[in-house]
Amino acid sequence: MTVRVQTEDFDTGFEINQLRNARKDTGAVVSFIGQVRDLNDGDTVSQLTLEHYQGMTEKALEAIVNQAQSRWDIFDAVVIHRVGTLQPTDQIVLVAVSSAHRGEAFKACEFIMDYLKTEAPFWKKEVTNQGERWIEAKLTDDNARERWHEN
Amino acid sequence: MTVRVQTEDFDTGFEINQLRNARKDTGAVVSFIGQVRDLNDGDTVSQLTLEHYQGMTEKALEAIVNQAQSRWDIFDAVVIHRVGTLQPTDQIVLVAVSSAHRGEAFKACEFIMDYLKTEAPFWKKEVTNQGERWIEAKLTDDNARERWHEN
Amino acid sequence: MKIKILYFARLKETLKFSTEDLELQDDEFARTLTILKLKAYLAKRNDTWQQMLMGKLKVRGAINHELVDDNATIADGDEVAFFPPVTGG
Amino acid sequence: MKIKILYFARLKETLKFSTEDLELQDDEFARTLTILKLKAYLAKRNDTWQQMLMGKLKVRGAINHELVDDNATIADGDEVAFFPPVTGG
Repeated sequence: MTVRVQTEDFDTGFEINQLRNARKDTGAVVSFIGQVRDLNDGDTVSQLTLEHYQGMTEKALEAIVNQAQSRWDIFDAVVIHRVGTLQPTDQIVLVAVSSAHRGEAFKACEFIMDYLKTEAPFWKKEVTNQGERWIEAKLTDDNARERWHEN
Repeated sequence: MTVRVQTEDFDTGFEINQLRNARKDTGAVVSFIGQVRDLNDGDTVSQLTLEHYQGMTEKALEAIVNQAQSRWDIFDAVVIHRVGTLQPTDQIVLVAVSSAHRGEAFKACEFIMDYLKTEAPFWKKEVTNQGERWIEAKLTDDNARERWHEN
Repeated sequence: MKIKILYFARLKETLKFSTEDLELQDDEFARTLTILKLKAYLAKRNDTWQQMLMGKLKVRGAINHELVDDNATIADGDEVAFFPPVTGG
Repeated sequence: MKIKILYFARLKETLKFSTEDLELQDDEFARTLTILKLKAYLAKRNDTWQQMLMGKLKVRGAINHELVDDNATIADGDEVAFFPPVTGG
């Protein structure tokens, strides 16, 4: 498992290839990249700052990946999350999961993202044409996480 | 939309970055990579040959992406599928989808893969320690596609 | 009536045909030709054809690059293809 | 009893505190300290604290890097954190 919290950008192709080549019985790699949008709630975004709880963040991410590994038959997972000040189209987060078959990798990757959104201690503040503001947590993110309790 | 059938390998990082940077309101890119496993049905695989129906393949893939675009609010999609002779850990297929939010991109990407597996005219023949054999279609792939009719 | 037929994967390999042009008399049979009827017609060639097209093997058909079912009608000039269930991805 | 408290995001910004060490008398209150009790205790400092910790804002708590609910018990030496619902990803 790889979990990193960093200010630097990451190289998605490199990370995915590492996962791909780690095991010759890997058949599927599913990845998610989240990036800064230039638009949020109808306002133009010029900058996004990510704060986190150093010391807890990595532990929370590792706990989420461990949960995914216990629920699905996956080989490995990489989670990289950036902090600090970012601009529109900058990458924020990469989650990549490898497995023998695609179904498990898709589920585990989406599960990790849904839990990361609701349980990993990151907070976003954006600069828009309306001024600075903290981004509010979304009910849709809570709902996305709740789905995973059903099955 | 980008749909390509080719013998050459592809650069996942490049393709994903193209999608990421095409629109500044892109918030999510979900991608799937399928690759040759060194193991299938318990036998060691040394080589895989992919045949396809030139003329129909691209049309079938485009129809699948069009369906995904009509069902989910996605921005763009890339599908690259290799044909010819491949070795274990060689990449076979890339499906990458961009959207504003992650839920739509996850669903569309998995939908495209499930339909590709059951409707795009590709056939795999593998060389194993038991000799050469055509890979049989899997019932689990039919079931994976059927899920999408329910909702 | 003239059609083109393509064979893929296991079918191509066993029948030793990848493509053929078929000319049929313009009679009732040709005018009501379906995928199933064409399979049955080709199956009469010999045991191998019978086995491959009307045997246990599941054979899917396409007309002019569109997947179709056994009842789909074939018209003059069509490109028909026969192949096993697909296994890409 | 000594605990460390951390504040994040909007809480940190408004309270103008990112971290503090809090010493409490080792009495009944301290021995039965929960997240909710600690919030109420801190809220007495002034209106801003009251508003941020016991107002409309949803405040989540963590003890020693684990998300917990309002009833979780706090022990001597614990690191407690208060923050708004998370918004990463």
